[in-house]
Amino acid sequence: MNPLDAQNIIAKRIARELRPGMLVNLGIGIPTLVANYVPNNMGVYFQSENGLIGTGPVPDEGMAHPTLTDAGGRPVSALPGACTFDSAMSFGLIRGGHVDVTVLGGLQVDAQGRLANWMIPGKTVPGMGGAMDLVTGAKRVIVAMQHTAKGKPKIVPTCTLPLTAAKPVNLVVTEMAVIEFRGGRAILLETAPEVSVAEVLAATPISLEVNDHVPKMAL
Amino acid sequence: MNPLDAQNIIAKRIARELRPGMLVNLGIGIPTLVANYVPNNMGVYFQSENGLIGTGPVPDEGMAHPTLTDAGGRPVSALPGACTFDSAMSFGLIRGGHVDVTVLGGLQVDAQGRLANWMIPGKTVPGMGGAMDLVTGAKRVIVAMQHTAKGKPKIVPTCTLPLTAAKPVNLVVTEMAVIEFRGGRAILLETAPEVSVAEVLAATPISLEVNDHVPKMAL
Amino acid sequence: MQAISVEEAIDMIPHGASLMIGGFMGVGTPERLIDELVRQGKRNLVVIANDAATPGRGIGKLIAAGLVAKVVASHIGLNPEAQRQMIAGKIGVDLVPQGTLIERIRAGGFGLGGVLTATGLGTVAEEGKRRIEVAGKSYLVEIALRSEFALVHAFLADQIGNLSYALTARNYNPVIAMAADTVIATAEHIVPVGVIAPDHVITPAPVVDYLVRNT
Amino acid sequence: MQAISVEEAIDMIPHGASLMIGGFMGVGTPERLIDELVRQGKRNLVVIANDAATPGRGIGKLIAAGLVAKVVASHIGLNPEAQRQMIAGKIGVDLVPQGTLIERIRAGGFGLGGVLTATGLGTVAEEGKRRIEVAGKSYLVEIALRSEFALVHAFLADQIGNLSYALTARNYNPVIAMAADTVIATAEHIVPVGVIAPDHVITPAPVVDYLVRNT
Repeated sequence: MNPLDAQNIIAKRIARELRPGMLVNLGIGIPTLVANYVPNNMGVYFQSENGLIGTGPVPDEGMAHPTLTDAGGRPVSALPGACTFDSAMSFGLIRGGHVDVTVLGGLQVDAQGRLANWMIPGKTVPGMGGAMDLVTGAKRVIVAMQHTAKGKPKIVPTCTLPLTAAKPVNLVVTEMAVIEFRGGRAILLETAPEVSVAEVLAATPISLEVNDHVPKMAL
Repeated sequence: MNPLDAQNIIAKRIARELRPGMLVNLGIGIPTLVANYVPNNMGVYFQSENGLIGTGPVPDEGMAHPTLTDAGGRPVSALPGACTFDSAMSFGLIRGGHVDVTVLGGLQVDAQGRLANWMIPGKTVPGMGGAMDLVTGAKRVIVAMQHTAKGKPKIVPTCTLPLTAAKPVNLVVTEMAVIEFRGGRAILLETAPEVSVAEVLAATPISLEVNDHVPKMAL
Repeated sequence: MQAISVEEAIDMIPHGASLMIGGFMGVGTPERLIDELVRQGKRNLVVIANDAATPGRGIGKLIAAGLVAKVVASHIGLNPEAQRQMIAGKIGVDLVPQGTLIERIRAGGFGLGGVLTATGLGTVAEEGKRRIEVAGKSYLVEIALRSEFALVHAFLADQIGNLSYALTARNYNPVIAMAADTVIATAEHIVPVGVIAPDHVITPAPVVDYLVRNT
Repeated sequence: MQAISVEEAIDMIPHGASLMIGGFMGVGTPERLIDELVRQGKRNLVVIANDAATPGRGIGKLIAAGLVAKVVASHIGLNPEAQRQMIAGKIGVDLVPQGTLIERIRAGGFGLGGVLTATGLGTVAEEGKRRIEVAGKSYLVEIALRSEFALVHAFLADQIGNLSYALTARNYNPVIAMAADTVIATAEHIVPVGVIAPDHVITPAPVVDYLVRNT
């Protein structure tokens, strides 16, 4: 499957986890795509950790203001009902459990559901930014990542990369499967339409619980 | 001396400690009177701990709004350049050392300058309110109190009432004297115009340092 | 956010519930919610608030009606009825320094386990608390405080629940709105979405669970 | 508050000073102060900020000019020059989770010794830190952070130094304005006293030491 298709399957499936009234924080990369599959009128609030709830589309040429940007510093607009706040409040929302769902990219997830997504030692040291806060504080953490990288599994018995948090994530969505982590167990909830349970098991070198019937992802 | 005269001497003397640009918090009782001796155009900021800097006079009849009050819930107005904030910010200003001077009433002050001003056991339990925060956090703490109560000294070797803070206050101003506490020492800085050093010493049963020349309070 | 009537709002609150209530000497307190608590006779309440207000005002009404089992506050000195009930053993009172109280509530709402403060060191406020040294200075470990419900009063609410407050009626309101499982808000004025500028929203809509309809 | 020129403002800052600088990826950073730091060549600076911005923008200019000895930030990933200098050992980097960084700064400004947070537990961010149990849960003790100077950029300043911020350019600015010995502010617009409504002032005038004149 080409990577773009994979990313859109992941984003589309994660969008189905969101409900009206939820406060949602999307990380960079695949998570950003999730917003494309959430109708504007659905009543989901997106938080940008630089201090905004209610990010609107990129403004028309000549209509941007330098004081309204996304977390990467790129111009955005604000939807009606948007609000802005300082960084202490922004992370209060994240750490205080007010963010209902965060969707984050992943480098590795271990058998207990623990995420590594901020550092490849000896390669890049970008810093953890808000990732540790999001995984620790958000009510529900969903990892959006491709199932494998260069043919190697990203769901692994033990992370070789530094952890983002000791607290496990709730859900991992890849282009092959939806896997839930609950009470130390890893449960295969769904497979992608064209993917068999056997294929998922072969690409997932951890102990994965499989029910008698594993439904296909609804996309 | 009648109590009103005493209170006004204390307030007037304390007003001389204030400088333009200072952020000042006045407690209830005698401290409130200090504002009467500070010219409006002097540039002193008064903080009210319910969330206001820039308290103005009591509004004319029919001009008050129920959302603008002093810390006792009484209507006030706001001066040009006033600002309002929540209680976390209000106490951030107090505890973070942004309040340059606080003036508080006192029940007792001990030989080290430690204040008791919030509770008479078995009598009233009003609660400490913001007093513990003010004594602990403000840059400079001035106690405004009468020298004696019913003939008994209020500056005592050891407080019999519960302390407001372990941290000593900086200055005690009474209708008889100005006493500074510094590095565990108590120093008689000034006496009131009609009061002799001997009279102060007689009414102050702690070890008080007295310089060769003790000036009179300038009022 | 769900819009509900004041009766429905209070009907959700069980006897014995813990309530954070906005206001400072009654200024900024949601009086309609208080009145309805009294009307419905919700008993054994644990009230966390700055103060006990005065008789006949705000939390003072709950105390006068005998509905409060415990108050966590920084002072109750201007409410003689609260003092009488405390001395009679009818009401428990936890006195907390005001700055410590608001920081403990904020910690509860901001996901912190607590804060380190010098306020209260060497006083009765230190009793039962841990001391910790940081950079050679002593601090008390003051732990986070949360409640089941927050009763918040705003000046403006928009129709999706963004809140802004007026002047000194702000006080505890935006802080408690972060620190309760269920947040119920009333507002002087409910206005269309967009009327409150993004920079002037103090409590973001997603943290408000219920907005009480105006009548 | 004292009104001064940008040259006078930066002239106060010694080589080796610790600076908290507002901004998030350069948005809301006081660029005039940054440019003047570069012009006056203030060296060995310790910069505490959310991030290292990008080359040519905000803190990125200080790094490119080789003026920074150490950065305390939550990420430097979008500034390759910062990463190069770090790998070459020319610049020290303390990486702090973003929520922890802003709470540590807030604690410094609000008189707290620190806060208890679960962020970083069981990760490299725990190294060298104390763990404490509260109500059966583990937390890290994260200690307060202060600096000698805060460089703040506001949208509006009034003539006595009350500040308000615009949209996402607010970010760290009001928090660092509380946490430094000396606070230097610039503003897009300096307006008469009273133009900023009391409810819209975010940083009260008395905490601002210097307001830089506009030209």
